[in-house]
Amino acid sequence: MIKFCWAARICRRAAASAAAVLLGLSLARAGIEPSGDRGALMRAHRGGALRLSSYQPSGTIDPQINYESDFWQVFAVTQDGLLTFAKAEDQPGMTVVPDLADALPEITDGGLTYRFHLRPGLRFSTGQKIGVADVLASFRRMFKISGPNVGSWYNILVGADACLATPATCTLAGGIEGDPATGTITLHLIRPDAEFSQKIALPFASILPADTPPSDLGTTPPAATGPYMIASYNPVRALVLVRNPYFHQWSEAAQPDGFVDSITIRYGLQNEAEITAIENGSLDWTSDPAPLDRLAEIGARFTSLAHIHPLLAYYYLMMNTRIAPFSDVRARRAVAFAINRRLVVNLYGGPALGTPICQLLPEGIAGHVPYCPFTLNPGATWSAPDLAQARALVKASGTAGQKVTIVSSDRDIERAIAIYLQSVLNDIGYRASIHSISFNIRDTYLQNSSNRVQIGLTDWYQDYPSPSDFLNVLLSCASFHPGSDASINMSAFCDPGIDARMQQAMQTQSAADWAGIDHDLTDLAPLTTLFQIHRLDVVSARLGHFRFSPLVHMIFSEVWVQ
Amino acid sequence: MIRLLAQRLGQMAFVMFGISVLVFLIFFATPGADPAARIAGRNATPQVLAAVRHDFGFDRPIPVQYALMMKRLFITQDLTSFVNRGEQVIPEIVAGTPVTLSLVLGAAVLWVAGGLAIGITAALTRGTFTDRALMVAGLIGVSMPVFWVGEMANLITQSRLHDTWLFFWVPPLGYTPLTENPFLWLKSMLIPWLTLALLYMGLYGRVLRASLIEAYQEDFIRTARAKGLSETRILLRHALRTSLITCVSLFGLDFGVLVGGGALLTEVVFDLQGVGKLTFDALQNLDLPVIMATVMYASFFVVAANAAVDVAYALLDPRVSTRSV
Amino acid sequence: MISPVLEAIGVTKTFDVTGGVLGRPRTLHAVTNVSLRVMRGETLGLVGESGCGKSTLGRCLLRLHTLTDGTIRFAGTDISRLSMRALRPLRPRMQMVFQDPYGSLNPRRRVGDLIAEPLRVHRLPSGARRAEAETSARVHDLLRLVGLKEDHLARYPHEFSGGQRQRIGIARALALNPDLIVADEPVSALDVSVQAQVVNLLMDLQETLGLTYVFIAHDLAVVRQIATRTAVMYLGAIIEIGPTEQVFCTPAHPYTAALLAAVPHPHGGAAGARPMLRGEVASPLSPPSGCAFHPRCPSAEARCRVERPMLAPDSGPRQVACHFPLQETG
Amino acid sequence: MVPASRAPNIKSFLLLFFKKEDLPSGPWRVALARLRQDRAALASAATLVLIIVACLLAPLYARHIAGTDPFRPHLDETVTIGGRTLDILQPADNPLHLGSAPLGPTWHGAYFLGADGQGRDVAARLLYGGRNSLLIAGAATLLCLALAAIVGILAGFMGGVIDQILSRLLDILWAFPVYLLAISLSVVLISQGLHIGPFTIEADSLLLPIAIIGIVYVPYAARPVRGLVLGLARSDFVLAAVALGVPNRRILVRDILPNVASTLLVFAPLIMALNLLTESALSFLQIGVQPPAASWGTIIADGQTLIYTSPIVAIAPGVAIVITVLALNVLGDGLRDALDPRAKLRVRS
Repeated sequence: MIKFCWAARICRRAAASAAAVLLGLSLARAGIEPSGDRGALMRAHRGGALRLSSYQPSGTIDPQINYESDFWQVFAVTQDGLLTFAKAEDQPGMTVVPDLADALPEITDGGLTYRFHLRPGLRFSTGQKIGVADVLASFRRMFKISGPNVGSWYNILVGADACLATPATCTLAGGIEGDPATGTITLHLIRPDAEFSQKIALPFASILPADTPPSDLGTTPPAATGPYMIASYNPVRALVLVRNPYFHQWSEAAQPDGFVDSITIRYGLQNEAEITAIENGSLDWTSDPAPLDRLAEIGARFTSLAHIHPLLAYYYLMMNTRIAPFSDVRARRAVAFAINRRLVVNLYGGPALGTPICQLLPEGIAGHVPYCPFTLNPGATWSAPDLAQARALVKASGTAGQKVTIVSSDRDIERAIAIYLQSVLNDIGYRASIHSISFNIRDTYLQNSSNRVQIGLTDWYQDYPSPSDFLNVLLSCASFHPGSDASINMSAFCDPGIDARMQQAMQTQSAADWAGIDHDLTDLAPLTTLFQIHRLDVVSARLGHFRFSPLVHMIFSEVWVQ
Repeated sequence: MIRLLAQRLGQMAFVMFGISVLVFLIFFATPGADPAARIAGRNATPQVLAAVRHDFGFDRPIPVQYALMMKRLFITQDLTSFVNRGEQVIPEIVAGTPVTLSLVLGAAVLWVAGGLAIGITAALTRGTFTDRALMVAGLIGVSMPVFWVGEMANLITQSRLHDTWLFFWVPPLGYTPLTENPFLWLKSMLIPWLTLALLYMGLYGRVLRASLIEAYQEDFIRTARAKGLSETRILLRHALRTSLITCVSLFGLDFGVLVGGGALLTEVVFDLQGVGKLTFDALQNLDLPVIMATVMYASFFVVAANAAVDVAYALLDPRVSTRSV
Repeated sequence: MISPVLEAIGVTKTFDVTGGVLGRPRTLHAVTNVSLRVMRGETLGLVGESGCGKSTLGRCLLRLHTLTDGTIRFAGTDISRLSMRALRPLRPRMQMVFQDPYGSLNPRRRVGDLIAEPLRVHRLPSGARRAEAETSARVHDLLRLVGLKEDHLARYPHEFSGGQRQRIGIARALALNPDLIVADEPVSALDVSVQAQVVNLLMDLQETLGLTYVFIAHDLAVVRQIATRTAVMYLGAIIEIGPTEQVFCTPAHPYTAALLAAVPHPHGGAAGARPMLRGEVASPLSPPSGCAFHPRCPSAEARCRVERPMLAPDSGPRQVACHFPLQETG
Repeated sequence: MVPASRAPNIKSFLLLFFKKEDLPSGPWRVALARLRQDRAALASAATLVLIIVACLLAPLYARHIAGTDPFRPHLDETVTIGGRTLDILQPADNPLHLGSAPLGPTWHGAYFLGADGQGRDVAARLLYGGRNSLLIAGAATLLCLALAAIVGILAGFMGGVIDQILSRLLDILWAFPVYLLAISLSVVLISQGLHIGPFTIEADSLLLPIAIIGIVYVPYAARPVRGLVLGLARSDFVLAAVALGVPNRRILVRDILPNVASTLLVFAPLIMALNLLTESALSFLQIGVQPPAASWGTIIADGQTLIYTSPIVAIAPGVAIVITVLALNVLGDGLRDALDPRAKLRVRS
């Protein structure tokens, strides 16, 4: 129970709402909990094939490019970096542990130099030895292929600017050096970055063989280092993982050996069919959310197949701070006050699948201090909407009667929330309409300031579990790029004072500082959060040893089918 | 004949060129669809975005981009998706074809058989209740949205009556290759076949009935009757033969369209990963290369079927060649 | 010398034919180098087998076709290169009566509208808007003129017999007081008894209104009855032209002779005396060299295969295009 | 003129659209007389009128019978049926507190067919949805026929270069499978609206589906019209008009158009039936009518997410579509038999 609840409040909520079941699940699990002897479990449960399903694939399987949580879940068992997040549940699952490096880095020069030592004797799934040259090449490759976040996360490496200017000839001279003889690798930063270890623990910094071509691998499987390797990938058929013949477990925390022999993720089946298949045992798990009309059935008849975990993620409404009416803070606050988050959670699938929130740091992230000013009785948590207050604010802002277009995706749930939102906005004095767009362009559309989106519904999942990944990424001046489809600061919010405080907090990593920034940003309401998302995993009856990491989600190498 | 083929090929090339330009223009200017932004990831910096844009050639003039895409589609044949990077478009279509073919062929057998039965029965019982009932039933088939029929079929066979003796055999949605498990293939395709065939069965029945009745009024039938031939013989040997020409040409066109991805809605509803489904997913993703390729593929079948029907007509029906002088 | 109402010089009309699914594009020679004059008050009969180009020639004369070559003068004006729009002011003076009284009347318009159409279009009789009453009066006049009743006006063409329809067509053609009427097989679609009525009507109208006719027909008897002069066409060309009685009694061209021979003679007997035609009419897509008639001509010689005989221009009222005419002409 | 005693209903119906003196007679009269003999067609027309009237009365139904606003979510409201108070969205009573179930059919005034996932009255939405479906299908039919008439007449009558260009354009559209074209256009236009010079059509405007659906079937109607006009342009009566010196424009209006009109009229219900199906398909794929507005297709889509709990939400609009399309098809057959038995419209889905 303690292990399961890394966030105390969720634990309380669970106890209040669905205590019996969660308790039951935990107890059930306690019965099969390893007694610490993983070897014995391995002998008992090793083998079999895991049959998974996704409606759609998540793009390229180049680990240095792919930015989708579905594939990060795959890379978690196939790829390794120098560091990684522990394959563990709850809070331990958010800690960085040494992976291909044999220890956490030695940080010197006031945070400018990171020294690693490569674990000896490891091999890629191709049989090649993993050497210092591969590490150096992998960091360079990240720039050569214009990886997604090289400009925002990895540009603090010395020499990164040259790499960003001319990716093809990237050497990262001065930024990374290694000694093949001793197996040491040294990284030099241009300024300290307290989150750097977390950033290189992500799949972008996976170590690939030095001879991996400096272009998107696309559907060509990368050489693996983990217990599994991608045997084949066909985006309209399936992704197949098989055991990596060169794998041997070097760290149970970083990369435990897997129980099943192979993992197949099949594509194309719709949610309804996936759930049916899981219920009757012909599938083991799906990455897709269960359809709304099946939730009751799962809750009633398939309780033992369901696993619910809060995510470091929430749904939120971006409000453009540069376009009327939400250029007026009172108008933004009015929206935040007016929304009945409980109803929104119900639309999402019921109280078990979301916790209403108003603030910008979700529970589970350092610096999260429960805070909700936009509720009937402002305080720590949200209780009920305050429509009177909302109407008064709209009136005061002088924006009443204005036309507001809500942009939402065409996903059923998001459309449903948008329709509810429309009625709320109409209630508090606006004339609202809905513009629903394809889910696949939701974020790029919302981001581009030339689309002049006033208010839009979207969600945010953590990259790595740091407050800056919410506050700084979503609302810093640097995240706003006018006229670009890539401009994650959708609200076009820029407050130099807060920006400076965030810069400082990123150095100090002081939870209290972050809490203060969260408090102030929440008050300014450039976006208003609706609820923290809980993930429902439905698994087949034969799937055992379900382990859920807050970052990776279900850990493929931990579950067994026999 | 060679002239005809050359002319037809020219026409096909022109039409496909026109369609490709149309598709390119339709999808090029969609906001939020900047492939570079989607490729670069959710918090890419402008610098990275520019690099990606340059990498993919998105910074070239539009006609050049069009030409490049066409070159990669037809000449080097290595066109890749914008969304699933590295996903080669042509192999995807090749992989989807057997699924679509399975669906369309099976449905075609059913609808042709059904259409023949309906048309002949109705023509023979012309004016009776049977005739009228068949025609109304056929018309109802034509009047149903295929996706809705699919939904209803799923509701019944997958959920409501799945656990009864009637539909216990229906496997979960999805496609099983014939080569992998022929029996499962048959079981999983049966409901989709029926759904798709329902739409066409009535149509063909009606068309066949009309042309049979027309044929019965022609002189040669009267002559045959006068000669004392049996009704069955008249039907099979004379009336049906002429009437089938209309149906054959219809069939050619329908088949072409369906193989080209026209069965999109059926594939979507039944989770069949065929060309139609591929097209639909690409459209949802605004994945221009895949859309371009599938649309080209679809229009190729339409145009080719059209040409085939014309040629068949010219060969079957000697009147055509002299008609337009 | 009186000036002709209509004069055609070297009129040629070809069509490009795309030959269906399997054919090659080819040229159809419908009318080849035709010259003729139509004098005021006369009736020029134009005869020939079907497909010989007489209808095309008729339409060319009224410039309903664009000419491939040649010149047409109407009342002294060269109309051969005028645009359809520029021709419009001249249209009232030259009219056409069509062969098919079923096809030439729009089935969706009332008879009254059909007859009034030219009046309305050309703003006649007075050219003003208030003319509706005058139009109505004129329509009634025309109706009487062609022998129809007033209560026919509100009816649709399909409610009439063929003869009545042809009368409607004639009334429409007469509406604008034309100088010239080209009648393209006006009676061939009608019953024999009705034919006579319509021919008589046309002749009466000519007398009372002083009309000039080009009367196209394949029925020689009708032409003989109405025409003052007759031109005979074969494969797009006029091969003989002259006063009707001369052409009919003493044909100079072997083809004319054969044509006449094919007609059952009212008095019987004479038919067998003249040679019958051999073979088929050649295709206008590939006309024979030299004299177009030579493959079928009983008196053809080597010269006929090479050299094309021409009508002798200005050689008198009687002309023939033949190297070996049966009669001396000119 | 049609004697009033013989065809009172049709005539008075037609008088809604025509001035008395324009009331079709002559060839039209024959057709009307034939149509009057066709009981199936008349029954279809009556069914259609009934459906249209019912849909037009949607606001009255919603206000006075259902007593609900079908465009607003009713997420935590209750409704009293037969003395019992029911939650419109019934909270999940399962141990995991997962999901919620909308009220099923009550077979009473309020929530006759139950509620959808947002607690809205399905029956009321069905009527409102019918308005949109019929409006889109009808307006798209007019647009399609108008465009087909313009293109077909221009191509057939002008000939030459204009015909070449138009015919090739039609070829291209024709080879573009209908649903593919419609979905392509919708996906793009729904995401951005349509901006042509100073005119902007919002993405949630009904004009978008109307325009899209109106365009995709143009080739199917324009080709036969072109053929017809080509024949008419070579007909003797047009030649006669030319000989009379009638200007082209007048020939088009007086001679060609009335003859094309009957064919267009025959096509109208058939095209409308196709449009209705296309509209429902687009809306089903969520790229047709935009929320919170409804059409029969969007209600099916809504119902799809409830198919396990409230299948009626998906069944009811489907049945409405089938009945309407069937009626249109039967009426179209009747009109063809009455007006223009040779008119052929062949569309591939």
